[in-house]
Amino acid sequence: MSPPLARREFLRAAALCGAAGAVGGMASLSGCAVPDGGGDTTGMLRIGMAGGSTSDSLDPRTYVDWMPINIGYQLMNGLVEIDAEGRAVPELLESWEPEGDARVWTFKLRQGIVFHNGKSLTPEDVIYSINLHRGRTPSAAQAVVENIVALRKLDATRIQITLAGADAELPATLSDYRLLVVPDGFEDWAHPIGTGGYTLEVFEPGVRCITRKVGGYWKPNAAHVEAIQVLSIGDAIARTNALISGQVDVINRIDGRTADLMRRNPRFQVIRSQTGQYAVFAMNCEAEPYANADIRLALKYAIDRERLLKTVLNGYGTVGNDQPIPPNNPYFAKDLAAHTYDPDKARHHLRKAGRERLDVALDVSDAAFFGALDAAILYQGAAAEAGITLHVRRRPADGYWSAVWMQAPFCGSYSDGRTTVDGALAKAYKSTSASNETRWRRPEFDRLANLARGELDPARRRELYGVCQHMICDDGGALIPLFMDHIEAGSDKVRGWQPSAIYDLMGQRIGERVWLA
Amino acid sequence: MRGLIAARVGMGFLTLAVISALLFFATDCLPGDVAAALLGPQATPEALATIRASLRLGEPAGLRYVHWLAAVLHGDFGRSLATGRSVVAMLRPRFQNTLALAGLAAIVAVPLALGLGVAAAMRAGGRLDRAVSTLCLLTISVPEFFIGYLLILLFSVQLGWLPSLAVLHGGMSLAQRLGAITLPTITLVLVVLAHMVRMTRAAILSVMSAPYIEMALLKGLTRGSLVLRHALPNAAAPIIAVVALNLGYLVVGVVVVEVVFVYPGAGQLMVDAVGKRDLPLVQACGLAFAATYVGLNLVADIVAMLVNPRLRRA
Amino acid sequence: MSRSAVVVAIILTAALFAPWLAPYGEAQFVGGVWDPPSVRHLLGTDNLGRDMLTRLIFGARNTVSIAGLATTLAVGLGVALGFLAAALGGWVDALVSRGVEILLSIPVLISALMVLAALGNSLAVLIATIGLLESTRVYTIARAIARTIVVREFVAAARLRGEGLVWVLAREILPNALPALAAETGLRFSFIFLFIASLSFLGLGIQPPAADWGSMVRENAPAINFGLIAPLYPATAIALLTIGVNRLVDRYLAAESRPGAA
Amino acid sequence: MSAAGATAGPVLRIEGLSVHSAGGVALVEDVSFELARGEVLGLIGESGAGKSTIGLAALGFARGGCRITAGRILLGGTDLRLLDAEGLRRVRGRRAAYVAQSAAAAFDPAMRLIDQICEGPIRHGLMSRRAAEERAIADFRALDLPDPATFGQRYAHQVSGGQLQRAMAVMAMACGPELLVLDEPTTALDVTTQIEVLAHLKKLIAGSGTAALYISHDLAVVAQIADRLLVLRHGKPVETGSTADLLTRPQTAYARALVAERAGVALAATASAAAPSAATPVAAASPAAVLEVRGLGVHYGRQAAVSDASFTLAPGETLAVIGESGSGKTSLGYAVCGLVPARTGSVSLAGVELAADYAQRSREQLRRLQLVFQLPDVALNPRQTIAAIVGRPVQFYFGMRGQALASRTSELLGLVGLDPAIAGRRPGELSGGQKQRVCIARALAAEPDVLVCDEVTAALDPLIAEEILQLQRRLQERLGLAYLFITHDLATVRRIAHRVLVLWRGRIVAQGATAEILAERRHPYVAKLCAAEPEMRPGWLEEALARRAGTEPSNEFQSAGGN
Repeated sequence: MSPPLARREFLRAAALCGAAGAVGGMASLSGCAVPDGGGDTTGMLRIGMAGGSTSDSLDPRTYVDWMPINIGYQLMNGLVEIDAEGRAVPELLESWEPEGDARVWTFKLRQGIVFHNGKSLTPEDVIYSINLHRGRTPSAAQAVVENIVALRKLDATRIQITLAGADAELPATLSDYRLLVVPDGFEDWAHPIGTGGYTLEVFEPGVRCITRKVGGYWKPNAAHVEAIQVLSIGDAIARTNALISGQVDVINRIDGRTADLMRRNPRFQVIRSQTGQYAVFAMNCEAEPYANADIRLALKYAIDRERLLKTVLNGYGTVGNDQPIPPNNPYFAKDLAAHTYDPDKARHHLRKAGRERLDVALDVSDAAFFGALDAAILYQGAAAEAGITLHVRRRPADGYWSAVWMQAPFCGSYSDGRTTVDGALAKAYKSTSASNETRWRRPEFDRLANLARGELDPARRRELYGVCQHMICDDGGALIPLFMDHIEAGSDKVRGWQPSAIYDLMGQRIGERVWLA
Repeated sequence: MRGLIAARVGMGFLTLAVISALLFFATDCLPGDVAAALLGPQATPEALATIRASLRLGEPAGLRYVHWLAAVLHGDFGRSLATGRSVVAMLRPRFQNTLALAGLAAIVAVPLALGLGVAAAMRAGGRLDRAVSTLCLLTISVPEFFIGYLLILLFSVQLGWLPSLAVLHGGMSLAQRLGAITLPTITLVLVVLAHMVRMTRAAILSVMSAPYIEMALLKGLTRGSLVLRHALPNAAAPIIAVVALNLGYLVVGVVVVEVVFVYPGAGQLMVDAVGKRDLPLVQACGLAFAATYVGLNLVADIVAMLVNPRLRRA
Repeated sequence: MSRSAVVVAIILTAALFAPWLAPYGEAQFVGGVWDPPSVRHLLGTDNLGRDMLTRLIFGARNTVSIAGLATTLAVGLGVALGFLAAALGGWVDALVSRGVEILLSIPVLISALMVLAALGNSLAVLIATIGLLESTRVYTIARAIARTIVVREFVAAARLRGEGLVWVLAREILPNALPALAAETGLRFSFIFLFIASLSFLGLGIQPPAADWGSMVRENAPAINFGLIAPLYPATAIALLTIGVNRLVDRYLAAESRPGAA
Repeated sequence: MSAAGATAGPVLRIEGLSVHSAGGVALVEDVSFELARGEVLGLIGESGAGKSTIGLAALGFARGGCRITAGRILLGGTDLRLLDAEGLRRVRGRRAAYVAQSAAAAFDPAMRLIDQICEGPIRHGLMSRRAAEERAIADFRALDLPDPATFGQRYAHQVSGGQLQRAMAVMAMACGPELLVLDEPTTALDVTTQIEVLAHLKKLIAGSGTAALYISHDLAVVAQIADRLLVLRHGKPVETGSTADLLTRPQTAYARALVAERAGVALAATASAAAPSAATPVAAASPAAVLEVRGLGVHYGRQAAVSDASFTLAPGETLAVIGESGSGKTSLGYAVCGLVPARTGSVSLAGVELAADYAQRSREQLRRLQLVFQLPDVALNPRQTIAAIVGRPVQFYFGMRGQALASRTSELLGLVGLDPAIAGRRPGELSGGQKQRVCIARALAAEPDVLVCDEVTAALDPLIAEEILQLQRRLQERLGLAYLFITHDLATVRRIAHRVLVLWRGRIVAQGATAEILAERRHPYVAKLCAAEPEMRPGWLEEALARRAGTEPSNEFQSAGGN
């Protein structure tokens, strides 16, 4: 589970400038005086990011948006990390062994790790930290650890996890950004104690946060900068201008057009990550006329995905094929026929469904995904060619996720990239999922997906996941036109900055990874 | 005079009570609630139930309002549903920022507007008058966020003189603070200037046709002292009304400028609070804005009375 | 015809005959994003690749009609309540004035947000919301003007005759209040443009793909950072209409205040 | 009268002065005259004769849109028409000063009197603030203003009309100007206050040796103060000469008419009490009263404006209500109409008692009792046409529409002596007299039984006032109208009233037939009123003051100073 883009702070989402993908850049690239940002900034990494809100808290159970997650990784460490190739690599859990049918796992704890308050890391701490999200808990990560039945300390260095259903990729599942390790019984979330490279100095929710480097960080080649300042900047143009005028070193969430512009100036660098984040127009398969499979296919063929990619994302993304697994994922089904824009095929499916014309409404807001409104308008134009009258209903960003999502029969939605294929499928496509936005329930699909999850043989697992993708693509209610890249930018002084396989800003661990030249 | 003021203050409290009720029930009937807003779409039904139980959201709206009112009467504005922090603690720094920005903008805008208004009235029909009125109409017709973007583009991106981020925080010196809020202040000044200038000019011109102005002219006074000593004091009432209206806007209406300049003001806090259905926070912000607005109107009425001798001993 | 009259006339004809004048369809995609002006696109294209001139012309129709309706509602409601409060005074005046003060003291974007989020974002609700919120400001001005007229002898003469309240308001007070109300209406008409633009900041505003100048400034604003002038076209359009309308009002005021017209 | 000899050349010489309005209409054509030091020249003529325009031209000023088109204005040798704006500014207030007709309007309501008075000398750099204030206080004392030391601290609305007029004179003389222009300074005041102000002005002018231009439409008033007179009509000079010559031997026909008209009034005043002048109507004995008022009391807050007033009004009869301003005349009239709800007592129309508040009265009751306001300018809606104004009551009460309404309206306009063609015009385009006739026509449109007239002729010139009074008598005889006629002008009372009711501080102090009340002077207050009426012969002012000083009436009748 991971937070969809900025959907809570509707103003920030709306303020993400409804303009199709185009966010402020810099008129003339001539050099301009760089005003000093104030305070001792020698060795301080200054991040200006979207995703902060006045009601943020550092308690991992409340993490829903980007800024608290970024700060969380500065102060604390997770159990497992995802590397640039998307593989699960050890963090506080040093190694792991599945038994027999991948239902029981044994994890070995890294040794010699000390919390900021001097207490050394023990299995009790890990167990306590995971249990924070189990049982009666307000944590949204409850669904992630739902599969865990038992959590036992084997000895001073090992713990054992027993699952309800087999999961061959349990380590990747445990890489969730909310599973951060704090001392056993810890409750004082205003001053979190972690094993991370930095300690908290100032935290004003929705405004800014400053953390200072702690000596002797166990992680090799990490925590280079002296201090990190994170500023919450909701408005995209404000973020871009802050970088150009030198008030910050790193910004996230810029649009394709600004990225092109930044690329042309040697003083700046642009980082592009393909993390499987996708936009979706979700049809409610239990509501008319979407219950009819042919209607769903007609709508899938009536959208011009190439034009959307070019106009909305300015090319910074890849065309989607109505199923959640991105092309750069090892399990991607290469034999899947693409639903390229074909008005005639759309009409053909309409006639098969016994209709000459179709009149439907698509509810959308920029709170759904970046550029959603413009995408819907482009879709409206394309659908008209196929005899489909698409009414685009612009809904207020405020309360979009409670008033429109899962309520309107056909509405815009979004999903962030998952660490595992099962995570992606479980989120919105398994019958049991609470957020199955298309209400597409196929027992056969559930069986295959769970079988694949438990399958240790990679070849067999790829074959099973392939069938799942075919089922969603041909029969599902999710029209996924685009996989959207994460684009971020910063000054050339920032070094060691790599694209990430998951989320943005190097999986939100940019704080401990980069250094300033 | 005192009786009148007491009555107005009494009315003010009544207004505040009605506003708090209006805000409460309006926010309450918006779709979704704080639990849904906090947990987002991935929330499992159990997690939602836990939060709702812990925040007593199950109770009917009327009961919750009464609890809130009772607490307020004891001076406790309650805690934010989203963060559990004291609402007053969250609001105070941001409201101070809003008042600071509004105050600075007012100090610049009001005298400038009165000056331009008087100057335009003095040389009515002249070149200056036409120039001032065109400037006013121009600033009226450009949305404030666009003025903000243009200022940022010119002063911080192109010239690099001023920061585009108005993020105020403890560590800043006064100079840095002023530097940070210069651009938002200029934006606000341009937004409110036009209305005040036009109304000041109209008020003075309507007084200029009065017989005592002709008498002053026949006493051989310069046009300057004619306007300043005789016309302006008598045109005070409508001018004070329009100044109060615009000061009210500076405090209550600047959400958009806060977003463009990333200024940690109370406007954005309230918009966030409404977004999250965080009722105690919405109430606190609403009351803070309303109290300021009602206070401003009261001061404006009193000043208007003081300026008009006929009403002074009413 | 004065300059401003010509400008307003052009905009009104564009609004009336939009479908015939516009070179392309209102929502038709014709080119790339922010293409420079060319023979086929006199003013280039907008943020989605639609013809800017077409959007301006259709924008004229939507902006003038929505702002016109909202202004009419705002001025109608504001003047009616303002006159009633001035003429009746007493508890009516106190009640309405307090109600208006309440609406005025809630940030206007918040009130708009609440109403639109609760009642939905349809055109009718949008116009009603803007009209209601702006009528509070018209109320304060209309009431102040009416209070100076209500005390005049000719109003007493009419009332002494036994005239009804409606006659007194419509035939005795309104004609004398028109000049000052005209000045206020001119300004209100322009403020409402901007209100629609700032609404789009919250993801509200009119339903796509309809164009309105305020939202067009909003959508094309980022272009200025690329040295492109896309947002200046709608911004200039708003400026021209605002200056035109208010200059015409000034001319009407000058004519009204000449002797003989009292 | 100061010596008329010219010492160092004339203070003011105006040659061939012409002034045109914005519309090109000639307000003043080819006027010439001279004014020596210390000499007072009276400018006489009806409104519209261009008197004020000439007065203002003497300061090189022309009102709203008018332009001085020809002639030379020599003030002590300098031609004002050659001066630029700055040159004119230095002259105004310093070498030539102006006293306006309505002091209440001419004073800035938001500034203390002392500041406005000292503003002239200070701004012209003649005196320091302290010196200017001392001089002003000295002038206050000279003009008998109450507690001179602190009088200047007051604001205009805290001072009576007469006191303000005197303060205005002080303001004008503050810079010791060579020329003083007085534009009808006493017209807006009632009779008793008028004498005091006239006396003070005369003393002020004589004492300072300033030349003065005294503008008025009242011959009797001008006679008391002017050395020479210049009669004007429609902007052209008619006749000029010494005051004594002109009053006794007027040459031109127009001058003779002016003198005769004013004399007629004066004659009636001096006629022996016994013989009722032919002009005074005799109350026709008539049966039932159309209007009956019992124990009427009106209060503003705690202050009683009218207390325990009782009287009756018969059909076709005119009852005059006289008294100084502030005596409650208007409050009485408004209370009868219900415009001001009476606290006590009753008002009944043809035997039926009326509600205190007009809003509770039936449409028929409202129709039969009509009110005509004092100032025609404010009583007519500037935005409506005459046809709409006069026609509305006909449509409202009698439901007439279309052609019938139009012809009835024309008939009414004719009835009041107006050309029906003006039906399409607006009040702003009519003269004061015409507007008052429209007000009366509007009242008649309701075909009332009783007409309450609140000082309807006070704001009009004598000749026009005369026409209105004659009109009202004709209407009374033809339509049997009853009038409740409120006025402070005894001449009017003599010409039109059958019976008189004298009001003093809200109480009826005398009531009866006109001739009886005015002749017998039984009541000291009535005597004082009669004595205060100026007679058209030089020197009357001095006798009146002596008389008043000699028989100083007990302080209860001391003029309250109308406000």
